[in-house]
Amino acid sequence: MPFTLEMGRIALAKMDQAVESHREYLTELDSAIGDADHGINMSRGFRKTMEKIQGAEHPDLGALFRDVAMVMMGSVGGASGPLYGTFFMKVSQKLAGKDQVELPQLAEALQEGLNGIVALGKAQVGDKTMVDTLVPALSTLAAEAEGDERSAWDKTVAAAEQGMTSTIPLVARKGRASYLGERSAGHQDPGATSTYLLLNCLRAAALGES
Amino acid sequence: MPFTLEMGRIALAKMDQAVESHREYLTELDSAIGDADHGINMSRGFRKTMEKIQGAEHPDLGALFRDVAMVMMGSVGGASGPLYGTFFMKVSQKLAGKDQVELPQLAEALQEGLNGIVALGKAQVGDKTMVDTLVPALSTLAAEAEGDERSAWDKTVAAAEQGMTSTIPLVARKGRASYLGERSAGHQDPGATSTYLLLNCLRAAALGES
Amino acid sequence: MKKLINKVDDVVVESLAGMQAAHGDLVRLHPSVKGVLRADAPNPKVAVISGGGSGHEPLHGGFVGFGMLDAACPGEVFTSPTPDQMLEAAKAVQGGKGVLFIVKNYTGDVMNFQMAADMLAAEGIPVAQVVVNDDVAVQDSLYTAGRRGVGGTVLIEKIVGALAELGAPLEEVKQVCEKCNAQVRSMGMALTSCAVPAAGKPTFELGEDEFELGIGIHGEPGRQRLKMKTAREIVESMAEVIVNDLPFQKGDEVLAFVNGMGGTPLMELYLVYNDLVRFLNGKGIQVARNLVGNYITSLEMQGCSITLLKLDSQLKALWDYPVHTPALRWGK
Amino acid sequence: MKKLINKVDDVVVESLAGMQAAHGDLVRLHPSVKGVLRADAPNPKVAVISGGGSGHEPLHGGFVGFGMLDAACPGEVFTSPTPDQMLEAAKAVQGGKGVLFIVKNYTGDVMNFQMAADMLAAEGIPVAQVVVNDDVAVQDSLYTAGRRGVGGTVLIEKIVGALAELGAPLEEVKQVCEKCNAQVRSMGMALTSCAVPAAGKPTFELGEDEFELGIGIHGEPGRQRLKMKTAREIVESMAEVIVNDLPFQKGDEVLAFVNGMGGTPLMELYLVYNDLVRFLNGKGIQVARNLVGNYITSLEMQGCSITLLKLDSQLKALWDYPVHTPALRWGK
Ligand SMILES: Nc1ncnc2c1ncn2[C@@H]1O[C@H](COP(=O)(O)OP(=O)(O)O)[C@@H](O)[C@H]1O
Ligand SMILES: Nc1ncnc2c1ncn2[C@@H]1O[C@H](COP(=O)(O)OP(=O)(O)O)[C@@H](O)[C@H]1O
Ligand SMILES: [Mg+2]
Ligand SMILES: [Mg+2]
Ligand SMILES: [Mg+2]
Ligand SMILES: [Mg+2]
Repeated sequence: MPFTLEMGRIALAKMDQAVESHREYLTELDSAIGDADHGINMSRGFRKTMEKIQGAEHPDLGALFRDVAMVMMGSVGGASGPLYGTFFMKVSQKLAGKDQVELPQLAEALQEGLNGIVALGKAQVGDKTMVDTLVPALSTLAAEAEGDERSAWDKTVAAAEQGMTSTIPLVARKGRASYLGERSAGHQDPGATSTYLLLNCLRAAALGES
Repeated sequence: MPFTLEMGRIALAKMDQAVESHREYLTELDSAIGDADHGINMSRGFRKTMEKIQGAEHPDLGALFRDVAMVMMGSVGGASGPLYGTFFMKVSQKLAGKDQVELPQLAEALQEGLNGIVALGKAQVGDKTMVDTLVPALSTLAAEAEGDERSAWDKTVAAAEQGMTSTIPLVARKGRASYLGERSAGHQDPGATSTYLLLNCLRAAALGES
Repeated sequence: MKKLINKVDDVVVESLAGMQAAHGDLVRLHPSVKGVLRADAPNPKVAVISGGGSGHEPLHGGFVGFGMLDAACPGEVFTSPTPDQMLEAAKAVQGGKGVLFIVKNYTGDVMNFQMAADMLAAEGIPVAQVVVNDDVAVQDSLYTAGRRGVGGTVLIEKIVGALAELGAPLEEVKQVCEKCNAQVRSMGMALTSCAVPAAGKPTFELGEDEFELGIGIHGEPGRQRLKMKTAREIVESMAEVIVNDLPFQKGDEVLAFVNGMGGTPLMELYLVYNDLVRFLNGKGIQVARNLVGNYITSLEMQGCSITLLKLDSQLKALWDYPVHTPALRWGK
Repeated sequence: MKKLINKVDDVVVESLAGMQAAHGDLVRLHPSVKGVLRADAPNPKVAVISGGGSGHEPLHGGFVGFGMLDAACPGEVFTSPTPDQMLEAAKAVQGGKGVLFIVKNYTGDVMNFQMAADMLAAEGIPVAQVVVNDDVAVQDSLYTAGRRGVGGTVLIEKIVGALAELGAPLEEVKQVCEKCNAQVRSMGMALTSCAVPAAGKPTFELGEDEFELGIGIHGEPGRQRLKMKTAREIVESMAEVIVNDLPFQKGDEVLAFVNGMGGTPLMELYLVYNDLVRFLNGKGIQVARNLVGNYITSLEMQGCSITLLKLDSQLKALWDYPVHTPALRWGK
């Protein structure tokens, strides 16, 4: 089943809901090792995203995600704004002109997004950031993309979850949590968590849930 | 039994102790309807008083109470500083040159002190101030001064206590508590309470307790 | 209650020492009593002196300097100073043209300043006093202590200080001081209590959804405890009482002063000012001058007060006159 | 958590509106993005621009005006602004001599300013950036985000603003900015947490007998949680780390800056300054200039930070140069 423009819109709506219902949780995580705003930032970003795309006509997935990228960059701020903004921008460039894509292509586009995050933020796996979720998740997706779709997505989300929880014992080396040094260990990274939530929504939309 | 210079010194030492052990209580009362410093003010005043009079030689009661008055005026501040300062100053003027006095004379001197407080603060009975303690106490003392000494002092202190508790239902018309209007009712006045404590100490010293 | 202090008894002197260390070009401490003196005093002008309990910083010590106070006499925290302080400070800074005491209307302050004035007069130094009583939260009456002196004090000290700097005689300085006091009204509110260092705990407790309306500057409880409201509603309820009291009228020009009680972020004070201007504009009252910030505080209390001063051309000119003190500075 | 606000989402804009209403002679708001612009911009000089999350008032908006910033870009509370804000603000105030971005070292700020710089450069406007990272509480390392930008930012904005006002070219302005950053060190501590309006509760909890040492300005927890100590002990432990870091040496002249985190009474800040001067004198370090007050805050947090800047004659002259902004003013 190809990933369609409609699925893209559904995925974003699901992300908006997921972020909204985890707003306090993400902020709580950010209280422990950051500045208590990640849930607020993400919620502002997705609320603005939904305002922008609802009612708007998008010819293709590229155009849809480019709008998301612009809103993220222009309304979220903080570290996550430019990072997610860049992510969606890179994804949109890969999907320019496409009103639907097969899973391998989607996986490639997402990988481009991750590359953008790494280029901008210079984080590696183990630095206790969203990269810890994205790297295992997207390498799993790439590896499984040719096989059974449901199984590919399930494994991807499982890898994302593992990546997310893998941040708990880590000492942060990037972002605000790094100022805490050893005291950042024992807390799950907020950005790694929001990334997991977003990938989970993408899975649901891609599998035709509405 | 005449009231001697030594009794005067003992009375002051007792007052210092009483104020110290009721420091928090007086401050608490002042928190409710004032600015939470009456115990602190009184304690500072008596600590400085004791520093001043300990070791010093006083020829008579007048000289002793004049020192107290000067310290009170110069170290307490607030409303109670000038009021108690004036009280002791007026008392000292009445006792100038006396190294001991009989009870009726002492009662007269204390009445002079009260007159000083009223002249300065313009409070009447019922305004919810130290005057509510002093007026009934000193009129009792004046009335009983010629009779049995112990009974006179006991009745004086009882009247002082009644005066003190009479302030509870009152709406303050003088001092900081007056800013509260109706909300000042239901709380005992801190100054009326410290005055009661001081009179109680005077009684003990006058009856020869040490 | 946690505070950045050493010994409770030394809070005031150590803080004064720090202020003197930071602003030695503007102020010096009196060698024997607690007093903040203008560094270049005495000057051949009326000496303007104020004072009161500590814990309201920058009031009064932060207002000593060119164009404002010649001396400030700080008492212990929330406790009025003693007469010897005012006496010695006055003697140190007066330049032969007399002394004006600006006294906030609290029983203790009034009595202590009165005693100092008596002593000063006895020494042959001309002295006048004005008692500031701008707090509309307190219902005035002949039979009570009357209204408290609050935010208006800051504006009065600035304006009267300018007049004295310009060389006006004592009688005129006193008269303008009284005029300002007659034209200024204030009201305060608190979200939290403060804690007097020596008391070691908050003066009162407020619920998570409550605020006190009509608060004083000493942690005295206010007239009313209310359920929490929006800034706009709170501003309106305070400003309404203030405006009706004088009353301020359509067409009046005012100085609008939003004061923080010490623990409120500047961000919120500007937000409050925004709502205040909106309210006043709605009444046709024009804000010709303003002041927003922490100028007369209650230790770490969260909350604010609003003060309105009716302006005329004289008061505007005196407000704009250069001032150079630790806490207020312009034109120099 | 109680605050003087209306709607959580409107805190920043309403506060900016209030600031503009109070200081319309000095600043104006950008018509389309959140930006505080110098009222008389553009001027034919290097445009000095800063920005960052809100909640640190008066930083940065309160420092817009003659001799300091040309524009400030406020983000949401504790959230860095977005690139379009810096881009539009820069375009509105630049006068053909290029733009300097003064950026506090936080991942979000750095990335957003970098994007704006790229966009600006693409439009042909010369742009330079300096990242301020003066916080010694953070152990520096090549592999981490590095040290945070804190109190030093205030001093740098003042000094660099003066230099730009004097007409220095972009390259020199950048160079002096880097020099200042190389010579300034800070550390902060907190007695209480702050509460982000949108979060609705304190960011962290501290016991009645604890304080956080090495706190940031965003309610980030510090490096260590310690049992409460006297001001003198706290000052010494902070100043020791600061002095050893540069290191500041016997005979050095410094600017000593005691900054309040927003909820600490001025009385305590002066007391802290007193202990700081004593400590520095003991080391033979001379305090040639000082600043004491709430200049870079964390909402209503109680606590303080200490910043030392090593001075030379150039920096002293630039510090003394007239400045006229809502929050810092002298010589004009
Ligand atoms: N250099 C980086 N690379 C990748 N992700 C990062 C980097 N720095 C921070 N992050 C992510 O951003 C998250 C914080 O986002 P947010 O709280 O919205 O921004 P801020 O830290 O500016 O308040 C962190 O939990 C982390 O996952
Ligand atoms: N005008 C007055 N006449 C007599 N007593 C007064 C007057 N005003 C205040 N008092 C007394 O002073 C007490 C308060 O003293 P204190 O707390 O030390 O001073 P302050 O009110 O200045 O803080 C009150 O409880 C009251 O008994
Ligand atoms: Mg964050
Ligand atoms: Mg009191
Ligand atoms: Mg008092
Ligand atoms: Mg943030």
